[in-house]
Amino acid sequence: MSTIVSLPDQSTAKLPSKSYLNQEYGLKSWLLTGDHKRIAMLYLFSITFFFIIGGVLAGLIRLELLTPPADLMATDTYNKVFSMHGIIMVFLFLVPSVPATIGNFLIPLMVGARDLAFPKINLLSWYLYWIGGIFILSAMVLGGVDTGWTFTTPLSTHYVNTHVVTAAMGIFMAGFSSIFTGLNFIVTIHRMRCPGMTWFRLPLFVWGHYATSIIMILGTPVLAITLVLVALERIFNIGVFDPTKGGDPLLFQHLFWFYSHPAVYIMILPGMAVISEVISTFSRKRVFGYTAVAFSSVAIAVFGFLVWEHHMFIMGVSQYSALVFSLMTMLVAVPSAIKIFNWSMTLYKGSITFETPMLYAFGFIGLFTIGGLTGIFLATLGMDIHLTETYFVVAHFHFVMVGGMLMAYMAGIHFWWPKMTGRMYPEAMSKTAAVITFIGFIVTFFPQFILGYLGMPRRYAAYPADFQVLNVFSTAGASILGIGYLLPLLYLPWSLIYGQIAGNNPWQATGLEWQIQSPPLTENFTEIPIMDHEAYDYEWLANKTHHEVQTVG
Amino acid sequence: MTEKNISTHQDAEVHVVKPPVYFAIFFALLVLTALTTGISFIDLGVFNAVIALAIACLKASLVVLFFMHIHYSSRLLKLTVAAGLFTFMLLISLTMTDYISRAWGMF
Amino acid sequence: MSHISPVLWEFLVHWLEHFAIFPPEASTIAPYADALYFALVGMTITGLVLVMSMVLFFSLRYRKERHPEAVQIEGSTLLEATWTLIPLGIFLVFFVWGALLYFRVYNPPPNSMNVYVVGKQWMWKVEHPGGQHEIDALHIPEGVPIQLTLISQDVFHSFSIPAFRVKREAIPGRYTSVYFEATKPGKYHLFCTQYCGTDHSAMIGWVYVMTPADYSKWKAGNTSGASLAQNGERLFAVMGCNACHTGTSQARGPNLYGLYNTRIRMNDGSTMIANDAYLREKILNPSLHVPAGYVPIMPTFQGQISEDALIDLVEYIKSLSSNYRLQQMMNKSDLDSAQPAPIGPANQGAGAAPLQIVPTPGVSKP
Amino acid sequence: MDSTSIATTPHELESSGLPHAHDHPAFMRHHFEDIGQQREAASFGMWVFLLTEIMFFGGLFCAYLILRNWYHPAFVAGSNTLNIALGTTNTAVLIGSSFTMAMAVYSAEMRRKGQLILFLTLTILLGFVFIGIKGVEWTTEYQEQHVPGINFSIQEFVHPTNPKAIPLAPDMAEKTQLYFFLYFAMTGMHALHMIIGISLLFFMVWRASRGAYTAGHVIPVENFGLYWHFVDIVWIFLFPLLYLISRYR
Ligand code: HEA
Ligand code: HEA
Ligand code: HEC
Ligand code: CUA
Ligand SMILES: [Cu+2]
Repeated sequence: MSTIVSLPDQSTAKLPSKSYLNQEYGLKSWLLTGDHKRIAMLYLFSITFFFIIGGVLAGLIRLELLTPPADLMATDTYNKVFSMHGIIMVFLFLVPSVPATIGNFLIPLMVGARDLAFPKINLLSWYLYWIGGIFILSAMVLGGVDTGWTFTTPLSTHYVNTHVVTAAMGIFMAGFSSIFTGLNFIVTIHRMRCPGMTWFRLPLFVWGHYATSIIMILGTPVLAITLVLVALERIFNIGVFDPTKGGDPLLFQHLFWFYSHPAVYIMILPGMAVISEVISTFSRKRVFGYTAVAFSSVAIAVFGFLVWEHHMFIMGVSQYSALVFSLMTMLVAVPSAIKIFNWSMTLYKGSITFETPMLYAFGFIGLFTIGGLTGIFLATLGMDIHLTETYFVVAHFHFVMVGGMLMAYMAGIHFWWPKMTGRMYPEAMSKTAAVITFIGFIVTFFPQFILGYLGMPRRYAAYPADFQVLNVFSTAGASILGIGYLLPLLYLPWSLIYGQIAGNNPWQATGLEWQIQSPPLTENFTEIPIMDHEAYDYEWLANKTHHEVQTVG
Repeated sequence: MTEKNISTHQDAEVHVVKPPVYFAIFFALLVLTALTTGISFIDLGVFNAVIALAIACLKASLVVLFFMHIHYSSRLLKLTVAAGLFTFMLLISLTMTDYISRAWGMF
Repeated sequence: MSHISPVLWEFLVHWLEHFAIFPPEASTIAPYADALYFALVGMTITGLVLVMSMVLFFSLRYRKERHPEAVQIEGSTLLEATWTLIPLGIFLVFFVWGALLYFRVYNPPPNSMNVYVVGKQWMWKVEHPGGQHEIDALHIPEGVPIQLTLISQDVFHSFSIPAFRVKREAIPGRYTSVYFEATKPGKYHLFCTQYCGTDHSAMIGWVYVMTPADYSKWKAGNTSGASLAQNGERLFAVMGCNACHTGTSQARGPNLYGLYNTRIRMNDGSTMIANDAYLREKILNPSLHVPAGYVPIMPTFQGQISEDALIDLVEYIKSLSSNYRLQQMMNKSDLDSAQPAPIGPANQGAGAAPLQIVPTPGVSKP
Repeated sequence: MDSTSIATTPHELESSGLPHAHDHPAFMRHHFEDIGQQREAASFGMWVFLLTEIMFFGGLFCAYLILRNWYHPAFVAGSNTLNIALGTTNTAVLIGSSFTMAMAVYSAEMRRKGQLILFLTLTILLGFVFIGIKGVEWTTEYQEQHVPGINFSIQEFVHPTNPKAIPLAPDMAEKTQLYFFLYFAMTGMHALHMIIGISLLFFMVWRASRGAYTAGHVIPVENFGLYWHFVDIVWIFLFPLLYLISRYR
């Protein structure tokens, strides 16, 4: 059972005369579209916008931390900056990053449907996203929020007088946007699969998004109601979360983390979904242990609901319940390990090429392994006492979120860029960017582990001079990282016009989405396909050359 | 799965529930409402709460099963309802592990 | 090196002087935490090396030039089981290990010396039983097990001493506690690590670990004259507690002597331990738990009393172990408590005499 | 089946944009394969939405349960000030509206336009009755100064006018505020859902009068029914939790 798949010659490729991009013209045709591909592009544009804002805020954080005293900005300003950085990056960038862009674009293509089940709701969710974004931006412009992205009560309810309610409502809206995305995905995956597309023929990308959607629809509403309670408590001066009025601040923590822990899996599962596709394509092999990888996604989603208290270990929760949650956290880490090992094994006896997405995927595997294993440090009760609320935690979550998800997102964007736009990105440039990002990342965030063990607390505008050297490293790294992200921001738009024409299946991948023209037609398939092979059937692909798909026109 | 029944939407036949069923459920719900109010006037200790919640669950199941047609629906929808209840129970019960055992071990 | 500009040079020197990659180990907890840490680091390196060597080796060995034909492999249940069970086993070891340390840090041994810490925006107020108050500093003797009892007056704060590898949140409305025993005299960082608003990053200070001799000197030199219990005694009178808690059988409120750490029966049949948390709760929300045989007529003092004062009251009630002292208080309104109290902790109030509560190093081993 | 069946080239693409030729009702969305798929997707979608609603109210229920266990006497006292007769009536009214809604779905399925409009209108009416009664209750609570954050007073609980009520100690009486906050949050959220529902019902009556649902396109009615029944279920739990439990202690 061996297969040779070679990349097609792109010099003859032509852009199709008709595609979702040129079906209709004008702003209105975009803003009122029901086409999942166009909505994906709208999202792509929007989250990039917010990523730049969040990134500039990150730059400000790092600049401030270059020197020990709070000299670049006042402590209050610094607090607002990192709060906004966290809020924007989490709710307006990372949560929708892969699902709302790549997922939105691909899920119907991958299950063989013409669109998501509810196109109008899909559009609605984009508008909700923007309403949320505008709320959050106005909170920022009107004077900021300084509660951190975690809105710890009673600080957020009774002790600050910044725009907490505005920001909370923004997150509420963004939350509903993500609920609707998840709803659409679940229904589409259950109900819209083309004939022959059984569950175990689905690409792992779809499994990953299915698991993500479960968390989105079951977790997000709890965050929504919690934020409503915070807002009410502020407005009416009540005390469900305030001990002096009889409430319990830990109740807020419970409700908040009931969402926000599973939410970190919203922020990684779609990334893992991307990695499965990329690794398999560039080693020309089916994913090793398909079922294990598929079920581990669902396991992460389900177990992810059982571990939230690990964010509260030292906050005075019951020690016995801390035991339970620490144990559960150890369990939830196992499916991630399963995935990592399966991807590594996928390379075994493959025929590997090192395209840009693959480089990002390697970055993902390495960095996520570090990030994930440092999560185990934090899940270990006695260790968490020392590490919690220090830069170790900051390093942990940037490793999983930036080193993991953001790398995966970049991998995905590069991987499907030809499908989305019909054009290739510049190869050498993008490889350089991938390497710069990787180096920048390590220099930025690795020192933070050491800082954390030294005890440097997070959310500090000013810090003792002992910590400066490592902070300088970190800031220097962030500058490199900034360049790494700036490059794609420049060459991807450039490639829209000057990029090489990609052809239908530039990677010779097996996915259904690669068998149609790039960019696809508005209705995706002229005829609903019938699936007769598994997701990663390279033999089928190798024998299929005589059916090479033609583009329109 | 064979090629024939691969399509996931073969079971689209709609079961039309007849008015007598609705009437019966409506009546049962009214009776249960009266019952639960009535019982709340009798002092049963902890059982007041237990019975009130049990009746509420019964009423809710009647509504879900018949008014909302889950009784006649596909396994998928039944599972969906179960998933919702399950997650809700997780929220309650795991939060409770903290609240119940906070005072433990203070000996 | 002369071509390096002097400014830059100065910076470099400065940095190198302030450079550290590992915090000092200054408590009995620290070696345990560090051992766990290195074990975890070991696990991470092993895991990372394992994964990365697989990735590297395969991508070199099976790169397209060397291996043009991919071999399709379905998977392997045996391998899946291996990499499910081995990481699981490793993680479980850390779970148990970590849990042991956690319980050790958060369950202070009974013989430890208690220091109260009140967090407020944005400072730490430390209260020693002998009445010494400090702000943003903590003086402790070396070699003595110490329990911090923390509470916050407003929002969450977190009391962190990296050199001891311990930290605990001070939360509003409830006491929390943490235990450690310092091993090396010196001056260590003290941070507030839970984000608490504007000046969070200024809520820092120093922990001074002193030899027992130095510590006694410090204590004597810093006492405010009245121990916490003595302050509490005064408050007990000022707030009118003694109007009801007279300690006599006709009193409207229960007798509080010897109450501390006993098990009391409530009027709903349950029982509770009268610990610090219970005493504090009684003063703020008296009707939440009512002892059997009483009606909840005790007024609430919520909002009328600061956390510091609550600590004084709690200390005072803790120190009551016989009728004797109350009688004395009833009779004399001046706070001359030079009379030796009969037993145990009650004699903390003994004026300027050195406190008895500090166990000698030999006795203090847990 | 061979791989040619993955037909991807648009061979006979009409400019009309409708990708497939076979007959289907006008209300069918073009991205569905057939009407059965559309119907299934729609009702499944609605159920998934209701899942999120469960968790939305779930957070409130969780807060309620915990605080109720902490401050049991206060919650009992607060609960005892509610008007049980009005509460029971409201429960009956809401159940009634659920029944009329179920009948509306039935009428739509039977394609009886008049009957459908009748039942939808009845549902609206009962919805209004519910909101009305709720409004009366809220007004009473306002008059009794039980609205937290606006005019709350613990007087009633410390010195109850009702001779049978057990007076609470002031500190416990303070905690009734939490009860009422949750009471207003929960009933308010519920009423908000009702109001949204009623607005949709008006729209549906208008559509129904134009014959929209009686030509086989029952999905909107059915889905709305699910929503309405769900709101009913929330009340079925709110009623005992807020009004009934521990009347007698
Ligand atoms: C994408 C986001 C993401 C992901 C995926 C994770 C994944 C994990 N996280 Fe993380 N976490 C965050 C984002 C994320 N986290 C954020 C944002 C915070 C801070 C929030 C805040 O306070 O602001 C946080 C905080 C946080 C804490 C609280 C810290 C504190 O405040 O005290 C804890 C504690 O348990 C934790 C644990 C874990 C664990 C165990 C995992 C596991 O899922 C990881 C599993 C992965 C692996 C284990 C790696 C793969 C394994 C192998 C390759 C096997 C290796 C081989 C051998 C061992 C032989 N995280
Ligand atoms: C998706 C999530 C995400 C992402 C992508 C990032 C990205 C980055 N983050 Fe952040 N971060 C969080 C989520 C994220 N972060 C969260 C949740 C917190 C906690 C907040 C809280 O405590 O409440 C946090 C907190 C946080 C802190 C701790 C603040 C504190 O506790 O005091 C720091 C400090 O170094 C930091 C740094 C960075 C850096 C350098 C990047 C870089 O990766 C960013 C690189 C990107 C760019 C720079 C933008 C693209 C480039 C350009 C547009 C070019 C032009 C710009 C410049 C040259 C500046 N982040
Ligand atoms: C109006 C009389 C009154 C005053 C004033 C009063 N108490 Fe009490 N106290 C009581 C009564 C009655 C009880 C038992 C019933 C209850 O718990 O409400 C009680 C119970 C207690 C208990 C619990 C005793 C046990 O056996 O469990 C403590 C501790 C206590 N009071 C401390 C104080 C302190 C400290 C003050 C002053 C700040 C104070 N009381 C003021 C009447 C009073
Ligand atoms: Cu106090 Cu941070
Ligand atoms: Cu977590």
